[in-house]
Amino acid sequence: MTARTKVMKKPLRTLGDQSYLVELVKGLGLTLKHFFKGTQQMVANSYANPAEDPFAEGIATLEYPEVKRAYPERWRGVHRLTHREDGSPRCVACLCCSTACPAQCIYIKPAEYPAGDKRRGYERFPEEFVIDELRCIFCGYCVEACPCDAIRMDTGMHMTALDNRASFIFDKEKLMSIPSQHGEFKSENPRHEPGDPSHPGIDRLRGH
Amino acid sequence: MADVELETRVVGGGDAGFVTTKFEALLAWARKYSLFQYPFATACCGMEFFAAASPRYDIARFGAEAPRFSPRQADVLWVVGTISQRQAPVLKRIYDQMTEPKWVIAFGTCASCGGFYDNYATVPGIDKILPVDVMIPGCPPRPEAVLDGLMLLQQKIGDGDRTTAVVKNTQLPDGAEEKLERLYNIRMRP
Amino acid sequence: MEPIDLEYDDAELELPSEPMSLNMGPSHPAMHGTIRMVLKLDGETVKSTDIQPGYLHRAFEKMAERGTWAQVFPYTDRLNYCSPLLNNVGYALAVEKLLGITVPRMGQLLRVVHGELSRMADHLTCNGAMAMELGAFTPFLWYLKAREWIWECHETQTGARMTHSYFRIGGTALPATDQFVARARKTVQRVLEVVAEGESLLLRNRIFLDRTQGIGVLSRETALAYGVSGPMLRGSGVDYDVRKDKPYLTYGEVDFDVPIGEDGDTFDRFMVRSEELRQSARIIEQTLDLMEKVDPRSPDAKVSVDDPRVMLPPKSEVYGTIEGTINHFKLIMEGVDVPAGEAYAYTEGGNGELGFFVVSRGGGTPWRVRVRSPCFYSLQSAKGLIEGGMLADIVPIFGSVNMIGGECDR
Amino acid sequence: MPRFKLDDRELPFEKGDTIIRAAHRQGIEIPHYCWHPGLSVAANCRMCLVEIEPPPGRPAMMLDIMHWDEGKRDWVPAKKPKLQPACQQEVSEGMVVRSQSSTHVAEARRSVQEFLLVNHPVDCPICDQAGECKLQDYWMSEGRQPKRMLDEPVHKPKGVVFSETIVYDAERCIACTRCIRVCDELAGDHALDLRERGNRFEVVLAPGRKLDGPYSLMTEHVCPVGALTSSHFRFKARVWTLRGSPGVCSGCATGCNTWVDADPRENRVYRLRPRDNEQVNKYWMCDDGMMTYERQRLGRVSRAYVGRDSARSEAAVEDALKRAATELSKVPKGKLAVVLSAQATCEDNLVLAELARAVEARLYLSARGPWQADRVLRNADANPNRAGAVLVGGDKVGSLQDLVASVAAGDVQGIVGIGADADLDSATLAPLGRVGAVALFLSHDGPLARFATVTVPVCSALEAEGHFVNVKGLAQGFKRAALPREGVLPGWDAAARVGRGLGLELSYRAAREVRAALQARLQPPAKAADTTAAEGASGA
Amino acid sequence: MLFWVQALVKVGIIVGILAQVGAILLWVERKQSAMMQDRMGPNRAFIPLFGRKIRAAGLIHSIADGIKMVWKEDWRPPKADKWLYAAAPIISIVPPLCLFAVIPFGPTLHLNHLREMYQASWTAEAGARVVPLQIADLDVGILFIFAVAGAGVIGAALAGWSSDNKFSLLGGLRAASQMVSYEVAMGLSLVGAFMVYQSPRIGEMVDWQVDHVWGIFAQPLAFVLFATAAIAETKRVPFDVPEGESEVVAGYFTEYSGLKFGMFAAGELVEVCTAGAILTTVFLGGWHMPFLTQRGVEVMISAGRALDPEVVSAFVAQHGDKMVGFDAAAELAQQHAVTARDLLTHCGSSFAHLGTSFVWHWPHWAVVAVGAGNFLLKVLLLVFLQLQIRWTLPRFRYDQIMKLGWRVLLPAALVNVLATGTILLFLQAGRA
Amino acid sequence: MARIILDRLKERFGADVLETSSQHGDDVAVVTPARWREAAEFVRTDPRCACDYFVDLSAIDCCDNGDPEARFEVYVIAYSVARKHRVRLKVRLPEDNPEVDTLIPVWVGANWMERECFDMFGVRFKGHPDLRRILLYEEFKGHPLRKDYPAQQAQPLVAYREGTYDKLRPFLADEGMPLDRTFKAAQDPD
Repeated sequence: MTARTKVMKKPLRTLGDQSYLVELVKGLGLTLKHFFKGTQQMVANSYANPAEDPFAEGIATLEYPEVKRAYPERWRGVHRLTHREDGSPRCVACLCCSTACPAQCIYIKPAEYPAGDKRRGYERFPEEFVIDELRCIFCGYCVEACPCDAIRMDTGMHMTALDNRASFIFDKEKLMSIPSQHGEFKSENPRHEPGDPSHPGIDRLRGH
Repeated sequence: MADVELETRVVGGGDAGFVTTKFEALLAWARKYSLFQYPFATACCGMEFFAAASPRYDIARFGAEAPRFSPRQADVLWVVGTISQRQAPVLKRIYDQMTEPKWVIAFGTCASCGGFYDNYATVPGIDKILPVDVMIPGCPPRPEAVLDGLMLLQQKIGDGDRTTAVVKNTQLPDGAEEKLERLYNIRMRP
Repeated sequence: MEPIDLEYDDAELELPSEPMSLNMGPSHPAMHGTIRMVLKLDGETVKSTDIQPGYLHRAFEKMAERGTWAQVFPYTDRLNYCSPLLNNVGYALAVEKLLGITVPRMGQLLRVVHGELSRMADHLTCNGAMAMELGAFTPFLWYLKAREWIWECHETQTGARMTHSYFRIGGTALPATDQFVARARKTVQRVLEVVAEGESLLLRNRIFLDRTQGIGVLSRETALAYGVSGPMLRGSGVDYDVRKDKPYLTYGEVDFDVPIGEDGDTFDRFMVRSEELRQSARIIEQTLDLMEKVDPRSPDAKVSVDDPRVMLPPKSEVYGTIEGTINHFKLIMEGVDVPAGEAYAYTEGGNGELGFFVVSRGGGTPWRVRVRSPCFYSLQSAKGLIEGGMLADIVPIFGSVNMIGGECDR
Repeated sequence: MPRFKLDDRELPFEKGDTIIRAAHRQGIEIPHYCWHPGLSVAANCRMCLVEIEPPPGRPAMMLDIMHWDEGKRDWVPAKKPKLQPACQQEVSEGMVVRSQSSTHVAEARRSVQEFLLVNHPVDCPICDQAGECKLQDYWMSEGRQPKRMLDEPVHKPKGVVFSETIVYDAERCIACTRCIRVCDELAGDHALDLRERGNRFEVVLAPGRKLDGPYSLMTEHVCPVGALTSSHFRFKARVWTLRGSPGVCSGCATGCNTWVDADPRENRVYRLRPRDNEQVNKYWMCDDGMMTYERQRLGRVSRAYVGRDSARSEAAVEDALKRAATELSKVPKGKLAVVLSAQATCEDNLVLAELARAVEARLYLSARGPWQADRVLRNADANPNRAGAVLVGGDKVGSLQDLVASVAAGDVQGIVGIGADADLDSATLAPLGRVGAVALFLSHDGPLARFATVTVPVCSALEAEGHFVNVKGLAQGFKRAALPREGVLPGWDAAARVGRGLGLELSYRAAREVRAALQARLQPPAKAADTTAAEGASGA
Repeated sequence: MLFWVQALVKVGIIVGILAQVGAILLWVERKQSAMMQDRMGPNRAFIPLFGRKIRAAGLIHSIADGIKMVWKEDWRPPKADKWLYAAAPIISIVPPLCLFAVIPFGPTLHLNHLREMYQASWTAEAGARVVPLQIADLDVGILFIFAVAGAGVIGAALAGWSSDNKFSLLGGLRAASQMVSYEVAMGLSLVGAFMVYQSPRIGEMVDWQVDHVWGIFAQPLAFVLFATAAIAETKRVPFDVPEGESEVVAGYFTEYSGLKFGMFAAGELVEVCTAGAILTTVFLGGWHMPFLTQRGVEVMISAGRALDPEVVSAFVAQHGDKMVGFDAAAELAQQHAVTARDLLTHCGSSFAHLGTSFVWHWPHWAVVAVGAGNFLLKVLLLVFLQLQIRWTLPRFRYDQIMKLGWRVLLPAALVNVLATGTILLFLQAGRA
Repeated sequence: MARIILDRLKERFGADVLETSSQHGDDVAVVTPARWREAAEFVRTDPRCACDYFVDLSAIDCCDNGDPEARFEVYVIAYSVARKHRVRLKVRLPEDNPEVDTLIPVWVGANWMERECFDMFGVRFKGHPDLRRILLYEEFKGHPLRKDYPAQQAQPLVAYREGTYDKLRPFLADEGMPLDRTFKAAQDPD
């Protein structure tokens, strides 16, 4: 162990410090260095793209609308709803996400599949699935709470600014139309559903 | 959602309804590239507001760098962060002190709708107390979204129109744009 | 540098004048938007002041009583929004204290690294903002650039730039990514370079020295009685640092110094923060070494406790097995069942002793979550620092107090 | 009282109690699936196994088992005590029972839990029971063991329709047979039975039958897992977002105690459940009673109206109240009739009765007509509070028939009343149309509503709090489950306001004042029993 | 008549340039600070022209600023004094503009010989059409500068007072006291310069510097003092306490909006420019550029041979400290094999390079143009420096500014006067 | 380690120390309201306690214990920088007129904490020089951290604008999720 405490001594003021000028010149030297570096890069149009090299010296500006930074894999962006094989929502309206949501920005109206649907009686689905993206705080709790891998925030899109509060209400269709950062819509949930071909099926007479 | 009406805002000093002249267009052009801002920064979003002004994102590129802490000289009021009930009169007063033309950007979830602070202390969205032109979602919004919001405001100023608008989403993978446009059901601007 | 008016007591020569009362804030640029000061001025000298916080009261403590224990994390992020992960850690430790669980080693190391990165961001913001409010805009923007690196480092790891909600009761939400260690090292190194650059514009600059040295002197005894903590207390010469005095997580294993100031003036507070930046960098370097030493197959390499009562099961189990699903549902529906009791856990936050006093009556909802927010205490002591000084001194003093609205007003 | 020992606690018991019942009486729960306090013992789930220490001097009954030794990494012979089902074992004086404190018991429960979940589908997201499912509760408190069997589970029929209201999912079923016993013992109708054994078991309907009868919803209620679900509640809400408030069923004069489960966010009632009360309904309710919340939603009056028939128009509540006072004040003394309601709470009736007393009006009582009764719970009187209305009104309460007669005789020129129910047909009621001033406080539409010249909306039984006195004379209080619409007043409040408009001294301004006045009026045996406190005993 | 035409043209040129100064400096400041701070700065405003987007590296933003500001709502506090409130911004922008009236921004123009090489004798030519590149060469030029610059304070003080706002009042007070204080230091720091130049006429000051040496070398201390005071006069960081945002919001112009605010802002930038111009004129030789003579560029490359001290003494005795003609000097160097350095040491002249000469004669108009351009360049350099300082330093505290003004600059200026006087006395004594 | 404080307190105050405990390593002593200040003074000045560092002061609403005489628990935490131990002192106050001595003479830092405690819980501190609200505004009625104060009951200072959005469909209720996840009786609403 080295010294436990370290007293931060006040620097001794030299005559140079007291006269303002020396430090002014030094400071100017530093800022001029930055200035010339920046100017040279701007004129030569040779500055590094921070999306590629964030630690580069000189101009560090990401010229946003033209240059974009791919968001990290884990970054939590706009929500999406994953699809099943047949394109219906993976969500079964269990309401876990809306329960876990601290902002209560998720509204789900669960419903049963209509008569004649192969999933009737087995599964439910969200008749309405609405997220108020304005109210959302992007904490990711809904994704964590989803037991079906139905809701995800890996779209790599940030929610854009709008000028109407109603436009932030994303309904089921909109949420389902948004792909992941890699353009996918599928879910990783391997669950066999009673209606799916992969399901072993039931046959009371045949037994199991 | 019949009760959702768009906010009206005054462009060009309030003489709405006359023909847009070249002069008006010039004025709108000038205004959109010279947005002096009053940052009413109260909370966490202030950090991202700094970040948007930081070298990395540099809001100055849009000509909106100059913070004027006197509301008289500011064009756009950034309400950055949670507005508590106690703060509301202050905000209202600042807004009233601003000179025309003026715009308001609600920065972040709290300012836009109260966010997850739906409690006794917080105003559930500043549109409860003053007209808002642009709302930037996110808690806090990342600087890209802030710039989106600013560009949206510039578009609105430039067009002088009051319809719903959406900034073209810039983070979409190829090919998804038309789909989004169709599904957003909102006119995408050129 | 004492105010010129006070040096010569020639008040009787001047015309008697009424003190001017001035409202500073809450929308005043130096007040961070959330503080109002009612000042009584005699010329430029502050005769008395009434500091009124509360403009950012967001009912944190009330909101915490509403959801589950886990749902408090997003709120803690927004307490001290300069260093959200330190708040996360503080709250997690408090609940873990109630639960009587200890996080596996990798989880602890991650908490330390992220916490210290957060602290660096916090101090960068504080020192930068203080310089900015003194008119030095350039170092502030350089610091912001550096902070951006830290945030991006966080972002790849936690999924958000500043409101991470990354830690959980019993561990972290996700393990570290592969590139994290290298990225963190690079980040720390570059940040220190920028800090050195920024400080070279300030630390020997007489204007800056005159503005900060001897301004806002907080004596050791006053600081203690006010409950001031963190860099501000250390600036006053008290070597109280929770990380040293009661090492939590893995702070006992790493080697770092506690910087303390000489007189307790604004400059000392600036210097303490600036040195803490470097000490944080040391801690991070050492902790990253420790992380690399952890055998990835040993139980130490886990980031979360292996207790279904506390941690959500892995997603694969949730999708595939009823046991995992039940576990998941119980934790989502009802939250972590924290046994009745109360505990006060304290950590070294960005601004000092960040204490969470949690009371459970059993069940998944907190009965009371009290946060001992260091700013509130620091701000209280600011009254004494401001009075008698000049109007302009409020700016550096207030900057060095580092009042963070979310934490102060909760 | 004899005592026994459970987990180091001395507990009293009554003779003939089983361990689980003795513990249940003391509010201690021993984990169980198949046992239900109101049903016979089946002892087939094996969840309630407990360890009973042998009496002094007797050797313990031990079983030889093979035990996995982690050190040797092999199975070794071991012994463990023979555990007894607590639901079947009678308690005896001085018996020492170990439940939570026994590792053997814990292991047994863990094994039972694992066994029950071996074939359980991954259905929590879909299952309506999630949140009040015993499988979930006990996994968390007793099991906490990840799955070891990784084979594809046995698949069985799902979504089997037992009746219009009951849907059965065989995969979720744990064969506790509670539903079968409910049918047998409560409804007296052996409509259900168990078929097959082992992991192929299944609950089936008797051939050609439907699960009908007035107590079919009870099968769903007693199901400890999500095997039986009711189509009324199915997929509508999640139980953990609901808040239960203690209520009293307004379906008939039995006054079954209920839990009213409402979502406070939407301010909507989703279901009623029976609330245990040994004196009244034990653990049960009838289907119609459980569906009264639907009735409360239909025909709801939520706005004030002024005028009658074609002249009717919407008005503000305040204006309607004023109008009522003006109209009624023109009625000559003695010509006013006050109509109490057997559907309204004692509080509402009390204030109305006091109003009547103050203006010397005659009292009448409106009520619903009789319905199908049975010998289990259902009473022939379909009104929850006839006894209460009579109690607060005194002996001279006339029937609606009397009112029609008085109107026909010209003795009545003004009516003020609560509720629109009537047990008479519309032709008989027609003379009421001659009365010029009829002020009605309505929560729901009904036969009387069309005679009103002033309609004031008041709280329904789910929105108000008050007391019902059941047919046995037991006054039972209940709490508010949902908030009324803006402007909708409690009935007593509306009555009191109109009374004050008439210049009377009806000083009731807070619910607690009315309640205090009511308490004074309730004589034994109708003294209000605070049954709402019986909160903990609902989960059986 | 010619005089008036000349004056009008010159005023037109100056005002025409200065009118753009606000916008241009705004852009310079934005872009420069951006470069210092590792960012891009404004660059997104554009004018569509021939299907292309003309961005002019962000200069367009300044135009937008100007246009917007003019049509921004003009607001007056209800309790404000109407006339004073309106007058204040005008008062604060006019003086820095007026100051340019006495600044010579180029060598004198001889209209008759525009296309020829300049000959010294032409000055004596009768009826010569001469245009001095200076609007008014007042006898009391430098005093005019003090007087007019001092008027600027009134604007700030009035604005602060008439705004009916406590922050404005504080700002106005600060501005008034600060500017008045620095006026004193500024004035005194120039006294030394007068003594050296022996004239208060600005034109003559420049001539002296052209003849001898730049003022910065003759009066280095005065240069520093005057520069400091001039920056303080502009009320910018580190001297921006009258409008320090973190202290008094926007200071004395807190309540101003629209065009009036624009006038304050522009006034400030014009002041920066003015300060640069005065500094250039008084200390940096005005339009003068090394090696630029009236005939063009003449450069001597040293022969590098040693010079006998006696020869040099003789040379000095012959020529005094007057300008050494190139030819004579070259001849001398060849004769005696002197080095330029030695000659310089002894002559104290700036042009006495000896050796091979490089002479490039220009027509007169080119010389004048280069001179004027040179002046502009120097001003811009100084402006650049001021901006650089503004973005490098933190802000003083109000009392520290006063202390610096009264206790450092003022005594230093006095010392400078004393020292200059003493040295001059000695020199004169030596010469006599 | 800090048992010493509890021992010293018991030694000094005897029966006035109602209860001591050391749950989770936090040492807690409950003292009677009458000797609250004295106990704090003792903890600070006693050389073997020497808790010179003021850590925290707040309250807990214990409305669930059913005892109106002990509804509020006010606690103070003190720490000794030299001896590195800390203690939590508690005092129980009745529902009607909860009042206790101020601790400002002991630790000057208690000033704002007591104001906050008054603001949030309505606990009054005898001898406090400036017992005003601190986080909320003077116009606010009630004490929000009491369990019976509804979290959503806002008391706006600025009138909301006409025609602004309420919570949008289908987000019907502003109240939020239920207080507790298990079934519990609704609060008595009168």
